[in-house]
Amino acid sequence: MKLGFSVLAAVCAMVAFSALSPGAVRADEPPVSVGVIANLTGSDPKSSVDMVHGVEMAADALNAAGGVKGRKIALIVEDSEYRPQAGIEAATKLFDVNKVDAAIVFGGSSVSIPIAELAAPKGKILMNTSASSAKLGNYGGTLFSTLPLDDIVGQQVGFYAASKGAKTAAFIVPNNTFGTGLMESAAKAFEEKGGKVLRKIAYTEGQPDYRADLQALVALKPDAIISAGYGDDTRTAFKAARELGIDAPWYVGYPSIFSVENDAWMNGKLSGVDNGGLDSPMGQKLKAAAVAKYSAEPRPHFYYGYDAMMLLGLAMQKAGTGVAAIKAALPDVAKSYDGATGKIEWDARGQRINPPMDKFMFKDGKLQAIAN
Amino acid sequence: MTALALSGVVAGYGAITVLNGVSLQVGDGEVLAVLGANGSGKSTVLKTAIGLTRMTAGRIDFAGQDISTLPAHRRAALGMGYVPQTRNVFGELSVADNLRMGGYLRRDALGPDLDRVFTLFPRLRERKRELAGNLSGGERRMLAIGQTLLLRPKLLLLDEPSSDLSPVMVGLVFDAIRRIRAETGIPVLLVEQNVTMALSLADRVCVLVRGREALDVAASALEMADLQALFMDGGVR
Amino acid sequence: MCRVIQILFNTLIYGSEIAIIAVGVALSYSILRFANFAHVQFAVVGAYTAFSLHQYAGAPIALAAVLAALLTGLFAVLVDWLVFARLRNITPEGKMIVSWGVALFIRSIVAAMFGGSARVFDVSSDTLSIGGAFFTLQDVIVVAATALAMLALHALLYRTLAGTALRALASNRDLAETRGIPAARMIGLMWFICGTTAALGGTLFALQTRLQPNMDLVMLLPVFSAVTIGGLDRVFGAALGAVVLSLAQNLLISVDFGTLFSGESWSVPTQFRDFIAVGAMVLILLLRPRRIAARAAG
Amino acid sequence: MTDFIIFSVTTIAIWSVLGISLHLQFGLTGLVNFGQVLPFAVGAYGAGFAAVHGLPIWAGALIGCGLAPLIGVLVILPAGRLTQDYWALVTLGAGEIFRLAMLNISGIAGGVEGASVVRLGDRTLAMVLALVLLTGTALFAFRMDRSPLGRLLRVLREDETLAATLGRNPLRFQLVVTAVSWVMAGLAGVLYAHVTGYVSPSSFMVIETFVIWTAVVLGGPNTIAGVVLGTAVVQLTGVSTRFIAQWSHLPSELVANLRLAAFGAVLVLVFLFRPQGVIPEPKRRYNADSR
Repeated sequence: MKLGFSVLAAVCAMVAFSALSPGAVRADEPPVSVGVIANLTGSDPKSSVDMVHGVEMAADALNAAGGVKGRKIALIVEDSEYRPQAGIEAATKLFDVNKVDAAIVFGGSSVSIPIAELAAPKGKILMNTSASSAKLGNYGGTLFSTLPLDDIVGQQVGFYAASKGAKTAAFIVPNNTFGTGLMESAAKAFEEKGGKVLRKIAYTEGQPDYRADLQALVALKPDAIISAGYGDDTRTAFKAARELGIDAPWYVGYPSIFSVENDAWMNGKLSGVDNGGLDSPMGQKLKAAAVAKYSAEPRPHFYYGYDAMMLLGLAMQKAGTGVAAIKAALPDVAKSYDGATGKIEWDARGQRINPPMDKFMFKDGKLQAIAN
Repeated sequence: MTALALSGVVAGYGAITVLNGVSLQVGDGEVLAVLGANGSGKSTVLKTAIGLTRMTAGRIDFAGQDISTLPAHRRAALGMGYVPQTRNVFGELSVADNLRMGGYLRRDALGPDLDRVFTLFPRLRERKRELAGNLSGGERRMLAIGQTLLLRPKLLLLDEPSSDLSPVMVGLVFDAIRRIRAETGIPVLLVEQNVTMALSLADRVCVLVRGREALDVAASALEMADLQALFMDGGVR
Repeated sequence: MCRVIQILFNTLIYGSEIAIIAVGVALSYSILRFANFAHVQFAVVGAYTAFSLHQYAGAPIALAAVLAALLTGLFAVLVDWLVFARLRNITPEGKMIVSWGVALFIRSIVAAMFGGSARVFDVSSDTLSIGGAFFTLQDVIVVAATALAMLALHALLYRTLAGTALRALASNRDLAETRGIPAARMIGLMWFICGTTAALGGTLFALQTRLQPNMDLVMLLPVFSAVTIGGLDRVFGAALGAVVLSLAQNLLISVDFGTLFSGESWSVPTQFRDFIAVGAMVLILLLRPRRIAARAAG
Repeated sequence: MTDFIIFSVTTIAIWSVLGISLHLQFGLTGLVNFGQVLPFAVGAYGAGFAAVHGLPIWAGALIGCGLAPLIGVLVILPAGRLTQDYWALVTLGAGEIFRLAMLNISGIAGGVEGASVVRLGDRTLAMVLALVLLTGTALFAFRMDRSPLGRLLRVLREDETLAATLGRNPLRFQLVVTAVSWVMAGLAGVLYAHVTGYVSPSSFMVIETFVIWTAVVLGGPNTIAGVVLGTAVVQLTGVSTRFIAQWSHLPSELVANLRLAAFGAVLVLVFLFRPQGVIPEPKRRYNADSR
């Protein structure tokens, strides 16, 4: 019942929203279209939907402030099904039929890279909010990431674990580009500091339990577990570790996307490196707004989506529409933009440099920022 | 009074038509033997009577009502007991379970009838726990007949009870059929290849040629020459 | 030693989760002669129903699970009535393709209703330990519930008239009908059993992990692998197949082959779990085709 | 708009080749292949392997198209001993085994990461190549259909025992058909890799096989025109729902799910109401002696 209600409410909200926007532009020009490509279906669309919410929130804010040079921003959201083929289809439609200048993309590298391949020769702009494969650095100039690449976060996690006195570590990550990428850079950093990697476990996502995967750690008794992963799988992995009596502390990349399984057991045991800014006043304000609008606390991709849309909007505001103008303006507007994910600065590859990295610890039932 | 009457029945499997307008009657307490060459549609007559084929025209009456459109299990409920020639037992079920399935429709206890079946076929009692799939061909035939009897049928449809059996076994099976007849007087529609055995039991004989009855006479009036002609050239005299 | 016990525990737990879903695939195959890809969807529907009853209607989990199982049983009957009953006479391959369409349809509708995000049952369970091997109360419940369901199913199929009739139908459809067994109604019963067991399995699966519309894809391969190992049309063979598969998976990724042979520690990486499941399925099909072909023909 | 049309035509052409490949196996010999994505993946991974290991493009194409029929022969061998549905499970499993191997063995073509390959920059050229491939396979399949072999295969499909009594070993012909059709699918895979510019395991999930099946079943599995039409309808249904989503203003997540539901429904409805497909197989009479 409650469910039907929320669907109904969502439909009403969308209808109301869409009815409003043409009304506002009736006087002058058509709205500026911005594309969004995300896996709304397929495996684990949770973070993806959050990202879309972030984009919506930013677009609303921009529109409330008068839009881009008097034109409203209209979002066109397309599904990638987490399939490369559907992702390419979505991108082609956005670029070619809807004639958008820029698209904000969520999706693993298997979807993002083909889309980047498509966008680069067309000269279109892509805002990457999720894929963290180093391969995405090959599209400098057309692709901008609001999410720091795995190697930066991974390295920080590796150093962090070593700094806590861990001599041996085991790795538990999902078997995807994100997981294995972060694992490799964290392992390298950890070994650099004299640590020893006991075991690397890359699990298949979505399994009912990871007990068998974690089994070996019982005997190995690592000082630390270094990990990364999306919410539901991490929850299952924690459960397996707890059930197997593996008591080592967890040092993780992006703890904010983790789901904790047992608050008491996890208390003080989980800490990690995450993108900075989430705890900033800006981040806090956004969080409150998101909770009010979507009645759920947003996960990090919400902020990456928000920043991506905001930057695009500001760049268009500054330089007007037109791909070349936006591209040129993007790094500039970023300089003065206080992002929800901290200060945003891009290198030539369109990847973030010196992203603020904060450390968080799970304590008293929630993640809390801790001193470096 | 007829127990079973087929009138102008056209039936077959899928797109293939096998019976091209068969009409025949089984009288009360009568044994009608259906003879015919291979492929003349003998077995199809039985399958159509019990409702396992696709019937496109004609009418079947049993126990005073039109059963043409009833599914097989409803015909069984009316008292038609069908003993197929092949695939005549539930191979994955024990002999005991096979017999239980014979009495599926009955609400009363099977006990006394089971005893009758075991007296008729003592072999079945010995092999009660065995899977029916492990029985010999003869034992399966016995089980199939026994199973059918538990239905307390008002009419028996027997499909080539002698086929693929050793002469000794054929004797056993036909003896059993005779005993059933003697005890119950139940009408039988018998399809047979073994003309001698069939004639030893039949009151009347019907010969099928290409899916149509070509001859219908009392068994005593049957002339071997006619029969042979029908078997050999399939011609109607 | 405790490693061995732990492996056995893990085998039993994962095996149970798969087994209870797999039996239905075998049951429907034995009677209707096609591999029903939509079967795992009943598990998804059952799990979501149980979740809704528990979370929104406030039913205790056990009650929610039982109610959801019964409702899903009816749902399976409905699906049959709408689709499969109308297609009884097409080829087995055709039915397999149709079942895929049904699966896709149900999955998408579930996703549209509940959203693609995962949901979790709000249960926590404590760790127990026997001889150095760890498991949780939830595991015990999963294994016990599966065992109970198996016993109930066995009693139904082997001790009741209706169950024997179902087996008779599987063995020889035409003969069963001529014995007065109403095939259509029995097939309805069969779908009900399939829906019920799958829903129970899905709920247990979700209790252990989470709910997601595409959890069917996670279960599909191990379930079909288990059924194939046991022989597609053997109900309890499927359950045994699930345990065998689970044992193979747990053994292969737990045993340190490196230490066994050369001293350097090396095990099969755990991401090969699915690989083992699919590999086992294909291997069984390739190694024992004669028996399978013979049974399918007879 | 033109680019989008070019893209759609290219996609339809490539998937039509896969459909025709499936048509040859299923429509002609009745083989139920639930792993049609396998030769497609093998072709694409040929290109991926070449790219990762610094081999020229033609070498990748050769590897892809050479390996596809070889694997096809391996997969078809048990078909002689298994019933159709069991064999279908073998093909399903074989496709997954290949995908999981590519996913977990990073040395071949990037593992989880996938592999970048040379992308055909000229989209019109890509479309023309796809259309040429489609025309080629269609003509070939058409010839095969009408050849004495094709006629024999149809007899085989209808009645294996009859075929056996004709003194022909069905497996031998199934082998020939599979090898030929898997080369086609392999070629489609190579082309797909170079059109996309990237090869990754997630392009070759089980679901792709069923997209192809939906198209083939929808169009009518026994005619080549039907296959192409079915593929076009499936692709355009997918595309059109994107526009419906945009115009209807329903939540995109909801529309996305309903689109997939529509695919499932189409598949079921076709079986229920038009089992012969949109374009049915023309009735032909065969004389068993006219071989």
